Formats: sequence, C-alpha cells, structure tokens
Amino acid sequence: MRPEHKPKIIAFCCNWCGYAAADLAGIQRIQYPDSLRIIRVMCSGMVHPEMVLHALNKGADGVMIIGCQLGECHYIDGNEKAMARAELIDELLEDFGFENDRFLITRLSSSESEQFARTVGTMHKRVLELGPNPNSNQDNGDTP
Amino acid sequence: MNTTISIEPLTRIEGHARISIDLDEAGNVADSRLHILSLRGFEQFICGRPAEEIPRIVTRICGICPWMHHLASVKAVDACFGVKPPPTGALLRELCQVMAHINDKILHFFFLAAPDFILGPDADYSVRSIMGIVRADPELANRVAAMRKLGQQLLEEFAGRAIHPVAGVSGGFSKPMTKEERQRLQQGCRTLLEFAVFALTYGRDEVLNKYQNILQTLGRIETGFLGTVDTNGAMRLYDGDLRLMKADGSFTDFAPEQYKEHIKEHVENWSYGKMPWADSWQEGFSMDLDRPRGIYRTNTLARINICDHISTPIAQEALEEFRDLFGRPAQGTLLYHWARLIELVYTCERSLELLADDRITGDMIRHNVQPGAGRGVGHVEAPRGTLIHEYTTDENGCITSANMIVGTTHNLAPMNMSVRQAATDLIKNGHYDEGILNRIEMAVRAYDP
Amino acid sequence: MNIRLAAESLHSCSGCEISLLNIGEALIPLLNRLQLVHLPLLMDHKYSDPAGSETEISIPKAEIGLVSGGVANTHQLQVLEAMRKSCTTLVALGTCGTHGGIPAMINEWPMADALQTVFSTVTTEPVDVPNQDTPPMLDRVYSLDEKTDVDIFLPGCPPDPTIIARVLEDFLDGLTPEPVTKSVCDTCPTRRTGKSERKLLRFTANARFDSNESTASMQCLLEQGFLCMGPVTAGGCGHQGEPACIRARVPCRGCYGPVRHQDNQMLGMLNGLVSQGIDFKTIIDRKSMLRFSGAHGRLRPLKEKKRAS
Amino acid sequence: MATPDEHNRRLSDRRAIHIAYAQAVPLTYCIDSDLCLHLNGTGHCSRCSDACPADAVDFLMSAQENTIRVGAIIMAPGFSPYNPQGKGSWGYGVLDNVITSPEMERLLSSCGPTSGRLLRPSDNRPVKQLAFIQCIGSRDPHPCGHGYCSSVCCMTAIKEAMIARDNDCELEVTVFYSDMRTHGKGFDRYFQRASDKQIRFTRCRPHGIEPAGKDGALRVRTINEQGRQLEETFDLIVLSVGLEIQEPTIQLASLAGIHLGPEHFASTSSFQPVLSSKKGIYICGAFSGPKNISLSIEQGSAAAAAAASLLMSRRDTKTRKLRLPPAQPPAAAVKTGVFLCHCGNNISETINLETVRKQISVLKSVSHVEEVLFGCSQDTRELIIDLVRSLGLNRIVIAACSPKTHEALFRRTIREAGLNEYLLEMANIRNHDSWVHALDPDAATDKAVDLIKMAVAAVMLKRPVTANTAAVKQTALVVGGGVTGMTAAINLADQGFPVDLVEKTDRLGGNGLNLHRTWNGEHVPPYIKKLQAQVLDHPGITVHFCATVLDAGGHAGNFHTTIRDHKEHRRIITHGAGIIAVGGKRSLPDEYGYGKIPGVVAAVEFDALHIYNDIRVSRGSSFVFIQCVGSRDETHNYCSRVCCTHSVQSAIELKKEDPNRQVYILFREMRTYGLRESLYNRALELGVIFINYEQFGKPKVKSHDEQITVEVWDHILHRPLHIMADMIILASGILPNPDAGRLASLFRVNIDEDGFFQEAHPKLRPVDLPTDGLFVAGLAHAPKPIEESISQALAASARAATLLSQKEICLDAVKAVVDDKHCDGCALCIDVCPYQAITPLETIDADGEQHKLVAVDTMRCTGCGICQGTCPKRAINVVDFTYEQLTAKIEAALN
Repeated sequence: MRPEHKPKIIAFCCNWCGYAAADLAGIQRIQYPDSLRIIRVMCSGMVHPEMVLHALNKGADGVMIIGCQLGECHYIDGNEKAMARAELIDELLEDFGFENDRFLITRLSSSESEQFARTVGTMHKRVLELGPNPNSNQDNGDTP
Repeated sequence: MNTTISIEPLTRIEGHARISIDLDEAGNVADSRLHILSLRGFEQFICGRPAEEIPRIVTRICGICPWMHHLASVKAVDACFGVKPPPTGALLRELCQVMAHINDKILHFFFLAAPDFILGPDADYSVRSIMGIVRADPELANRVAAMRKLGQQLLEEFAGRAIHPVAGVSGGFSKPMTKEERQRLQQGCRTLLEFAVFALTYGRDEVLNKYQNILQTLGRIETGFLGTVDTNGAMRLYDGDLRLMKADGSFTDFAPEQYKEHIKEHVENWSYGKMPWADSWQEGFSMDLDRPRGIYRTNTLARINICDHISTPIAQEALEEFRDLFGRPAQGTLLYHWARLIELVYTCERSLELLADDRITGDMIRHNVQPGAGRGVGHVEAPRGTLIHEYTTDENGCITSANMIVGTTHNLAPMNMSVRQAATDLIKNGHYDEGILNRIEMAVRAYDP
Repeated sequence: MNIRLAAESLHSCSGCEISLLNIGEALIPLLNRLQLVHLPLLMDHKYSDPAGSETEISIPKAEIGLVSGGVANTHQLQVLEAMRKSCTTLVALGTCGTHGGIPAMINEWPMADALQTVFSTVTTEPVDVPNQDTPPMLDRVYSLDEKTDVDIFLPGCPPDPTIIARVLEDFLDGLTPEPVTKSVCDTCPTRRTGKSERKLLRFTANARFDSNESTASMQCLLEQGFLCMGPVTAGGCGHQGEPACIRARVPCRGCYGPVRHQDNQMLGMLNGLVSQGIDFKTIIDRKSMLRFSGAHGRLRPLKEKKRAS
Repeated sequence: MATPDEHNRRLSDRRAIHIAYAQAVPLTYCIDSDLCLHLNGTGHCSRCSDACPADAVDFLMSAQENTIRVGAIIMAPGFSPYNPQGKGSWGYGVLDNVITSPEMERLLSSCGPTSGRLLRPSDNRPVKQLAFIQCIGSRDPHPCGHGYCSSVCCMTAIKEAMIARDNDCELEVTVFYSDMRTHGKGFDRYFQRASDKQIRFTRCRPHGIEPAGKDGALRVRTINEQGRQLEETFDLIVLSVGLEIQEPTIQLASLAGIHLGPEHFASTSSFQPVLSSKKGIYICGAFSGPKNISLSIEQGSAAAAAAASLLMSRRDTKTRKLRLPPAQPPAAAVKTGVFLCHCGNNISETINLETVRKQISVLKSVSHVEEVLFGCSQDTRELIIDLVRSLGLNRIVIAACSPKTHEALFRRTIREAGLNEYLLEMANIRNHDSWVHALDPDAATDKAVDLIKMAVAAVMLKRPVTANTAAVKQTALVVGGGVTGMTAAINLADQGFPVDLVEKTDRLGGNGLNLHRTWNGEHVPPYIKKLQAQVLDHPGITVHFCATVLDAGGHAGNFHTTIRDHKEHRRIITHGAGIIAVGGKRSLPDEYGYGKIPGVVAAVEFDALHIYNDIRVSRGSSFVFIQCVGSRDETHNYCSRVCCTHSVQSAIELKKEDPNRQVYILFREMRTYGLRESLYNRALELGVIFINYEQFGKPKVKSHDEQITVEVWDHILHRPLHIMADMIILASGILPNPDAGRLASLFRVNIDEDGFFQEAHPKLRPVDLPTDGLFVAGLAHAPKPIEESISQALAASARAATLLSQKEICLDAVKAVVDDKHCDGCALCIDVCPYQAITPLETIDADGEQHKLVAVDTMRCTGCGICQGTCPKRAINVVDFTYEQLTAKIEAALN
C-alpha cells in the first residue's frame, strides 16, 4: 500500500495581512491543516514567480501567495503586481508540467483569520485530491 | 556478402554522416550507402510561430551558410505577407549573401578540401588537415585565415552578426548603410577580390592541375543540374529563375514558386536525409550508376554548367577557360572545386558591383509589414545548392506549415552515386587502405555537404 | 607536454566550429599550443577501424574536450559518453550544448509527431520514417548536462570567438574561466529610462533610431515596445562590446541562454513584462522565449487538453 | 459563561475571557468583570489564574483614579450609531430581518458571526433580495431623528452592497436613497462602479417596513419618481443609520467646559476647525460633526499640530535615549544558537520540544540549542546575552511566537549582547503551529522542526547590516500661498521650524481671495488678511513671491528644491519636509450660454455682483442656480463638494432679501452634507424651489430679447418646465491646478485620474504623499471647503513636524540592495518601484569599462521588494528577505 500522502504547502504571506491573519488564527486557536509552511515576505509583490516554480520543483505539493485586499496594499500596488504575476504563474505552470491547481493566490486582510484558515483548508483539500507532486525530487531543470 | 566497411565520422564536411560499403565475397563492392544520421525537425517546430521570427530561427539549420537560410526564409515571409522590399533593402540583402559566399568558399577550399591536394590523399590523417597546411605553408595558412576573418568581420561590422544573422527582416533590412560603412566595405572587398584572383590561379595551377588524373574520374557520374539564372541566362545567386538542365545540356527555366511541379523528394529507410529528384523529367528515380533516373546536381559545378554566362568580367573569363577545358555540362565531380574558385571570384566582383550602386546607401530600407494569411516561397542559391523555403501562414501571420529543400540534400543522391562509383573503382579484391577510403571521402567532400 | 584537444559536434549546425575558426589569425598560435586529437570538421580521425568489428566509439584521450550541440539520438549519446570518458575537462560549447538551443524547440511536440511531419511535406514521397541504420531519436532533445557531467558551460549561438579563445587560453594557462554574471544589457549602449511602452509590438517595423547616430543614441528596444530578451540573456555576444543584434538594430532573442545556468528565460522575461503592466496574453508566441533553452524540461509537449483549446 | 458579543453587534456570543476584536491593541485577553464568576462574586472560580503559567491573571486589579497634569487636551470621543429601535415604522427590534448598517458590517465580515456569509438572522437562510434604506436617523427632523446629514452612510451602504454582491453574484441589491452623497475623493467613481455591478439605486423614501407573510420576508411600499405606488419584498433590509452624539459624550463636554452646538456636536469655527470653545482643548473626528475615516484621521493630525504649537516650548523635555554597546563583527564561521521557547506551556504542551531539540541539534550550522520557559522574559533575555557572549554565537534563531510582535525585542536583546541586530530569525512555532495544530501533537512537532530548519537556513545567510541614519534639516518648504499653505506655514513656524513659502503670484491668499463667507456665515476676507499679516510678520517664514519650482531632488530630511523667483533668480532651498498646497482652479463654464448671454454668470462672479449690489441682482426677481457645471461629467468625473452648499447659501440670501423672488436650484444630487443640511432645510422653508435633473437631461438655457428662459424636465409633473430667469448662476466646479502634473513629476509623486495629487493611502494616510517627507493639503488633494482645507493644512504640518522634530532619522535597514555583480541596468525594476526609488546609473569599473547599473535611493525605498519580484537576475534584494534566503527557506521546508 502506498504510504499516506502528507502534503506540504509553501505559503508566501505578506507581512501586513496574510502573516498577521495567520498570527491571529493562532491567537484564536483556529485549527487548520498542518501542511502549511509559511514564509514571511514584506509584500506579496516581493515574490518572484521563479520561487513558486522552485518550490514546486523541490517537491512542494502546493504553493500559496497571500496578499492584501485590493486597495489595501501597504506599498500602494504591490498586491496588484502580485495578482498580475499570479495570472502568469497560473498560465505557465502547465507549460512546466504542473497542474495549475497547485498554485493559489488569495487576498485577505489581517483580521480575516477564519478566511485564512478556510483558504488553507481549501488548498489542502485541493492538493490531496491532486495527489503527490509528480515532479517532486525529480530533476526538472532546476539544478545544473 | 561478408564485410561492411564503415567510415565514420565523415570528416572535413559539415554535418553528420557515415559511409558504409558492403563487399561481396570476392572483396568487390556490392553496395554502398551514405547515411545522414540526424534530423532536427525545423518543419515541425517553426509551426505556430510568428512568421517574421522564422528568418532568425532557420539560420540554425546550418551554421556554415546561415545567411542563405536567413534570406530564403525572409523572402518566403515577404511573400506570405505580400510585401516586396524597397530597392535599397534588396541590395543590402544581396550584398550580405554574396559576401557570405566569399567566406564559405575560402573555408571550404582551403580548410576542408585543400589538405587532400596540398598534402596528398595518402598523407597520414594526423597531418592531412589545416594544421598540416599551417606547418607546410605557414604564409598561405596565415593569408587564408586573415582573409576569412576579414570577410566575416566586414559582414559582422555592418550587419551585426556573420554567423546566424539577424539583419534581414520581413519587408527589407534592419539598418541602412552609411557612407563610411560603404567605403570600408569597398576597401575590404577589393582586398578579397585580389585574394580570389590569387586563389583561382593558385587552385588551378598549384592544386588541381597536379591531380589531372583524378579530376575528371574520381566519383564521376552523369547527371543533370539545377541552378539559378536571370532572364539573360546569366548566373544569379540571390534571385532569378530556376534552370533545370538534363545531362544532355537541354534545360527548362521556371519560377521558383513552381518548384513543386519539378521536384519531389525520395526517402530511403537507411538515411534521415531526403533525396530530391526531377519529377518533371517523368523518368522516375534511380541511383543506378549506368542508368540514373531523375538525378540532378546543384552547387558550384551545377551553377557553372547551367548559366549561359557570368556578368562579371574576371569570372566570365575563367568560365570560358573552364568550358574550353571541360565542356558544358562538365560532369567530373572534383571539378566542383574549380567551379567554386570561379564563383569565389564572381562573388567578390559582384560585391563591388553592388557597393558601387548609389542606392545602397539609401534610407528606405524596409516597408512596414502587415502579418496575415498567405503562402510564400523564398529561394536563394546557397553555396551547397539551391535553397527553397516555403511557408503558409494563418490570419495572425503565424506559420501553419513549412517545407524546406536544403542545398545539400539535392546532392544526396548524386553523392551516394559518387561514393558507389569511387568505391567500385578503387576497392578491388578486398584491397583497400586509408588512402583509398580517403579518396572515397574526397568524392563526397567535392560536393561540400 | 602539449595539451590535447578533442572536439565533437552533436545535434548542432556547426556554427560553433565556424566561430572557433573565426578566431582568425590568433587561432594559429593557439592551435600550435594545442594538440588536436579528434575534430571531425577539420581532421580525419575516425571512431574506429573501418573494417573492424569494434562498434565502440573510441576517441583519443584529451585534456580538454569541446562538445557542441545537444543530444537527440542514441548515436549522439554514445559519442557524448565517449567524449566524457576520454576528456578530463568537458566543455559544453554553444547554447545547444548548454541549454538545448534551437533544435530543442522540437521538445514542444512528441518526437514521433515531429518525425511524421518532416516526412510528410508536400514534396516528400509518402513513406515511413527511416528506421534502418539510422540511430533512433530520443524522446526529446537534451542539453549535455542532462546526460553527463559538464565542467565548463560556454553558451552562445554561436559563442563569440573571443570568448572561445579566452577559455582556451585560460585553460592553457591553468586558469578557470569566470562564468558570466550579467545579461546582454550590461554592454548594451542604448538609452534606458525605465519607462516603457505598456504593450509589446511585433517586429514588423524597424525600431526608431537615427541612422547617422550610434546605437548609444537609440532608445532601449524593450522600452520602444519590442520584445528584447536582453534582460534575461547571458551577455558576451558582440565581442563583449555592443551586443551583436543591437548592432544590427534588432532586438535580442536570447541566444546565449539564461544568465544563470538554471534560470528560466521565459519566466524571467514574462515576469518582467507583467510587472511593467504588460498583458502577457497579448504575446502571440510566448514559448518562443525559450527558443534557445528548451532543454532541462523547459519546453515540453502541450497537454492534450491545452492543445485542443 | 457567555454574553452577546458587542463587537459583533450582539449577533453572536462571547465568553467572559475574550479578545475584544481582531485588531485590538494590545491584542491580549481581558476578563469581563460582569460575567466573571470570581469578579462578580457569584462563585469562587479561579481556573484561569490556576492555568496561567505566566501568572498574568490578577483578580485584585481594580479601577484607579489618576491625575495627569497636561498642557493640552485632545478630545476624540467619536460618535454612536443611531439606534432605530422603537422609532419610525422600521420594525427594528421587532422584525428579525431588519438590521442596521453596523450589524450588516459584521455579517459581511469573514471574522463576524456568520463568517462572512450573508444569512437572514431569522432562519439563517441565504439572502436573495437585499435592500438598504438610507437616512435612518438622518435628514429627518422628525422628533426621533436628526436634521443633519450623517455624511458617511451613502458610501457605507454602497460599500456593503458591493461586498455583498462580490460574495454572491446572484444577490439582488436595492438601495433606497434621497440624494446620493458620494462627494468624497473618488467616491463618485465608486458609485458608478456599483451601478455597473447591477446594484439598483432607487431615489425614493419608503414609508416603512412590514412583514410579508410568515417566513420572515419583508415588504416595502414606495412611491416612485413617476408617482406610482410600488410594493417590493426583500429577505433582509439594512437600515443605514446615522451618526449621533450621545449622553456620555455630552456629559464629558460639559465636564470639560466646552460648548456644544446644535444636535450636540462640538462647536468650532471654520477657521479653527479643531479648536474647542476653550483654549487648550482641541477636538477632532465626528465629535464636531459627522465625518468619514479620512477626514477624522486628518483632524486627528490637525489637533495634534494645534496642540504641538501650543506646547512648543516644552518639546523634547521628557524624552530619554537608549545606550547600546558597539556591535562586534561576527566571526567567519557561522555559529547559530537556537532558543526553543515553551511559552509557558503554550508551545510545549503541543510540541514535543525534546524531539525538536534532537533534530535541530544535528544541523551543521547549529552550535547550541537552549530550551527556555518564556523567551521574552527578562531573565531569558539575559541568558541569551550571556550565551551569545560565552559561546560566541553569531546567528540567533528564536523559535517562539510572531516576529510581528517580538522581533524588535529580540533584536534589541542580541544587540545588547554586542551582535548585529539583523543576525536574527524567528520561527513562529506558536501562532503558526502549537496553537493551530493543538489536536495533532506529532504533526505540530514535525512542522516545528521544519519551521526552525527554515529559520536556521535563512539566518545562516544573513550578514550584519547597519541601519543608516540621516541628518534632518529641520526646515520645511510649503508650495502654495493660499489659505492651506499659509495655515501650514504658520503652524510649522509656530512649532519652531523655519519655513520657505513659495507663492506663484505676487500675493498671498490663493482661491480664498474669491471667498466671502464660510458655510456657517463667518466672513472670509478679514481672516485672510489676518493670515497674510501673520505670514509676512513671522520671523520663521520666508515668502518667495512670483516663484515657481524648477527642480526637486533629495529625500525625507534633506530635500533640495530649486525655485526661480520674480527677479529670475534661481535658488536652491534645502528642507527636511515639504507640503504641496498648490490649490486648484475654478472651472470656467462652457455651456448654458455662459459668456454669450449677459445674465448667465458663474457662482464666483455672482458673489461679487451680489456684494456690490449690482442692479441685475438687486432688481432681479427670478434666479436659477444650475448645479454640477464642470463637475460630475465625462471630463470631470468627480464632485466639487462645495457648490451645493454655496448655491443654497446664496439662494437663502436672495430669499431673505426679498421673499417674493423666485429662486430655483436645478440639481442632480443635493450634497449639503453633514451639518450643512440645516442650510438646505432653511432654503426649503424659505420657499427655494429644488428641481432635480439627470445628466442625460440637462436644463436648456435660451435667450430672446434679453429674456432668459430655462427649460428643465420636471420629474414630478412629468413635463418640461419653462422658467423665466433674470439671472442664471452656474455652480461651476473646481479643477486641479494645471501645474500639478509637472510638479508631481518633479517631486516624483503621482496625480490621480482627475489631476489632483494622489495621497499615499486614501483612507489611512490622507495627507502623506507616497514619497516620505512630502505631504499634500487643500485643493491640491481634492475639492473641499475652507475648513477642511485648514484641517488638512494642520494635518500636513503635524505629519511634517513628526519628521522635522528629529535631528536625525534612523532608517530601517530592510531596504533593497543592488548586487553589482549581477545588475546590468536592464531597468525593468525602475518603473515597478511604487516610490520611484530606483534610478539608472552608469559607472566605470577598475578596468575603465563602462557599466550600467541601477541605484536605490535608500531614503525612498520602503523595502517592499517589488523590484526583487521583478528582477530576472536576482540582482536586487531586500535585506532580510533576499532571494537566496527565501529560497533557502523553501528548500529547508521541503528538504
């Protein structure tokens, strides 16, 4: 029998919203799947699409970017840049052999801890349905 | 059949090929094949791409004659989009093409072919190379290296790149020529012409004349010829009509767009290389040495044979001398080298002729093009033969299908025949040596595949 | 003792070798310091005795081996393995070797489909794909490092002669060549302001420039709205001076491959464009951004579902 | 014990121990003493104090009285939402599915009682038909309501309607309103977007709400604009309740001895909008009249500015400075110390720290792992300092709580140990792990190992960074010598900061010179004279007349701006902060026969004619005001905010002078917002006739034999109305300063779609420009009346003073840094920088070769990393978040 699939999801969380919402979810003891590994960034606009791809190439089962609601970016329009890039990532993932469902960008505000937990739950379920990342631990051109 | 001789890799040629020669029990040649080992699939992967990008992609079909693919392609794209370059644009394209011919011919004659003649077909392989010439005649070697570099440099300085060029663009040319550039080019081309005249004399007197015995016989086959001429029957490299000549010297002229009515491609299951043949002769395809059918050759000897005359004086003089010696059409395979040197002179003269045209420094170098649906054939005379690109495009101006007949491939069937002829002639009773095998390669090398 | 050099070209066009020859007169002293032991374009060393039963490819031992071209069929793979076995230092010469190059564009299609297309053009007699004495094609075109260890990467289509010369000289002098760290933009003299057009134009009309002025007075082609791959392409063309294509006043198409070996030219470029506010969906052929670096799994056949749409 | 949650408007319950709301500061638990068995004396429970490992529960804590001696008081008691219970026929409190807009806010909130799903309170079924009824408790002088306009409810309703539609695109939304008062900056565009989203806006006022059947549906009867009776049913009806001042605030005011005006709002002067009736007491926010968030924030800053100028002599007398040992350069070899915090048992209860410790100890770069009970306690911090020194640790990982709350503390700790404060990384194994995976200790433990490995991988790559400081030139530049510019200049100069005031013309006053009265009747010209004199006499203010800005450079604390004055002298002014107060421009009408028909005048001209008692005014018997001339049209898609009030005011005067005059106001939406509504009511009382027109049916003005006729469609009578007018007054709008675009590009800030300066954040940073140290106020920002300009001017000077009051500013080291080895000046990062902090740079290297690079202005850079997300070469990286560090984290997480 195949060992149980324990997925890992990398989430780039904006310092001002996603990360704060995750902090708040903790304070409120909201339980969500343990697959998430949060990487704090100052702004969702800081995340280079290459990082999303890199995470998938390295075996992440899913990658999330969590940025601020439109109009609420701490840096004017960093989240809009992130949204535009996300559209690109969405489109390109299949080019590089990944289901685009392995990637999710979402917007929420620092108070939306429940929303945060729900989104993580949704992503976790998605990733379980997709099964293990087919390219995990495979040379996908990411290393020379 | 008990032995198969395999010569691999075929050396001092462009590309990847192997010769296999089957000997019968008596040690005589039963069969032979020239295998083309790789295939890259340009016809497939240029599909879906914007047509104006194709001239920058197909150059990689050949790194020795990238200008030819570049220009044939750009002409095909022009035709797809229904645009004709302005006169200045056309002049600039042709100049680059003939200058690229110069470099190629120097490379082929001196770097690839000459070691066989200067050092001898039987010289040890470790010596029989350009390195050997460097040691045997350093002055010549230096001069040749300098001339090649000059030719490449002139092209590069003006057009950005010599290998895998980019300056030919749909609708014309990407940059104009300044007066200073023209002066520099004129000066350079004069030097090259001087060298070409020297090369012609040197090649004739010091090299080819010494091999009279094999010049007419090694790899000799009887075939037709294909090349390009203008309406006066003069030799053309950049544009003109195609002329398909039979072995008996009779010929038909047709527009390049009609190539499909005259040429088909034969495939043998032992080679990735396709073999074009003359379908319009209605005699079918056969590589039988005694009764070849549908076989024609391209490249220098073909162009020298099919043209009525050459429009530049020194080359015309050399052509006359050649015809006096070998008739029309001349069939000796090694005569390709001689014809190559005549063409070298022509291309240098033609460069100067183009540079003398005042329109070449004009400002109007490119028409804006409107991508759209179409079909187009582009053709040029490449060093290795007639090069044809044909594309169709969709309403976005993206390629939907492509067909390419590359210079070398026209000669694939003749080369197979020449190998057979040479091998049969040279290998008797199971006797062969390195020198003999090299002579068989020499027959191939003459075509400069 | 002389340093021995072996060279091979695999799935390539010989452009790299021509570039090597373009070193010109300077090549001659260089060749005098090197001992050529195998170089099919220039010399007649064969893989094995023509009549021998030995099918093994044998290449003389060499301190340095140059291999151009990627790997597309079993024969090329054998040659590469033989080169690796014989050469102490293996150099991937040219972008085909380092990243697959133009031939790796085929990786967008299943190999069988591509072969079928080639052998069913309008002028080709209807036949099966040749399969006797022709080495079988691999499933796709690979870069050299996907199939063996490569010591030095020397990208370029072709690599600039001065770079090849310098690497050989460095090698002869016992130095390790420094990898390129900057893009084509480093030596590009065009004017850049950082403000660009919010759209991408096809190169169906020439760039704006004053023909009497040097390229230094021309505005950056990307800022003029032309897709120029300069920012995501390793520098070094044009003798490490003015980039070669810019000299011809045409935009870069990325022939030196990505700046860092493992980078992704398409992703880097599209991200750059999208960040400028350009709608990437208006780009008619984005895969073309990988036209020189389609190996390493970068280009792959489209999924059926995607192709249908 | 549970009680209704006040924050959720009692729509859900909470416990005795609770966090007030998600954004509470401090974000800690508190105990409701009414509910706590221990505190209310109904039981002896002490389970919480027994369970708290930190001994943080103190039942003996009680309210204390403190006396604080201060020099100034700022009162910001805010407002209460109007409570419609038992009032009108709205059924609030009786019908479950009638709720107020604050309750709606909670229903829509994802952390609200329904997790953001719009469910009917009666049966928790999803809402399909939603209605908003505007002006509940506002614009309704009925004894139970208020006569004023609450000013914010229109936008609130639109926002709530938009969110509800966004969540459910099937939802049908209707808004019943009387005038759509979206007069704020950018609000009209928002209103249009709502209409585009199929939200139905119906101009009528329902009579009441009644139940429709027994399933909770509600019926509303209305009379439409055609006079027809309509009946509609809805699932949920939101009452857009107004703002009011309630009793406790009234008592507070009386305690403070300040005067309240009508309807209990604190009375202020237009010229001193944040000063109460008593010197030294300042007021801000909705206390002095209904206001939205941005205006309230402006007023908060303005009150601070006013108080600061009063307290100027005591500045900096109570501040202390922290002294630290010099930071040691770290040794070459990485020695990481990892501190595993138990957080009492918050972490250790769930995560097996022993397992974690074993797995972390074996990591190559980790030389020490220490478990601590409370990482943030004083003794632990001393332990950290000891261990750093004794073991020579040079990278520190604290596996504990959130860097958002504790990073600063730990940075200071290691800095005290002599280690550079940036050689720290926190692993958030509490908020992101033990607390959220409490039910699965094994998974939580595995995750903790990952999180710490990620931190270790990233901290290894960190290098010491020195935060830069920059000297602050403690002077300001004010561009524009109108009311706004003068107010800001005076306040800053009063606070002790010298000011250079640049005025384009040869006199001070700007657009204020055209004004005569404020909306509440105060005379403007004397006030302007006073301001002029104050500016000219102030030793701290240098005025540059006939001067224009030619160039600008520098950064917060040290700008250098080049001006050219009337003598054509170029001067470079260096200044620490800058306020842009270049004002706006009145629009010149190009319709209704203006300039062709003598009786058609613009409002400003009419005012002059009126004051000088021009015969046309004095003998006139019929006046027609046409609103929205040069506002809210295709080319000027915004409300000019002042014209409705102004026309109403003029109309009242005309009527007061001669009640027999016919005065008409042709309007699109009557926007006499806030307390100005009293003017509208007064005008109605005086018999001014208000006729509504729509943009597609503009009035037509014709002139024949000196007789002017206005034709307008009467929506009530359903026929065109022809009015003979002696004068037509065009309420022409406000345009942006035509020079704004040029100035914006000089100062590297932006203008908005309409040509006004774009603030850093429309709600939260209304007077900051995106470039630090630059501020905007007055008409340069958006159309507004004089008192709002003055508030903004004070707000801008308060914001400037926070910068100018420092001798030097410490810059966060988290900034973008260019890697010269990989940057080649491709310039892709330049335009993406929201702060225009990146510029192209050409350098020549040691070999004399020219190279292109980019340069980051560290003063402008905010460390957002958008450049990092753009650069294809990873050549620009934000300190602490470098591409390399983020990649290391990814790899460590996935190892």
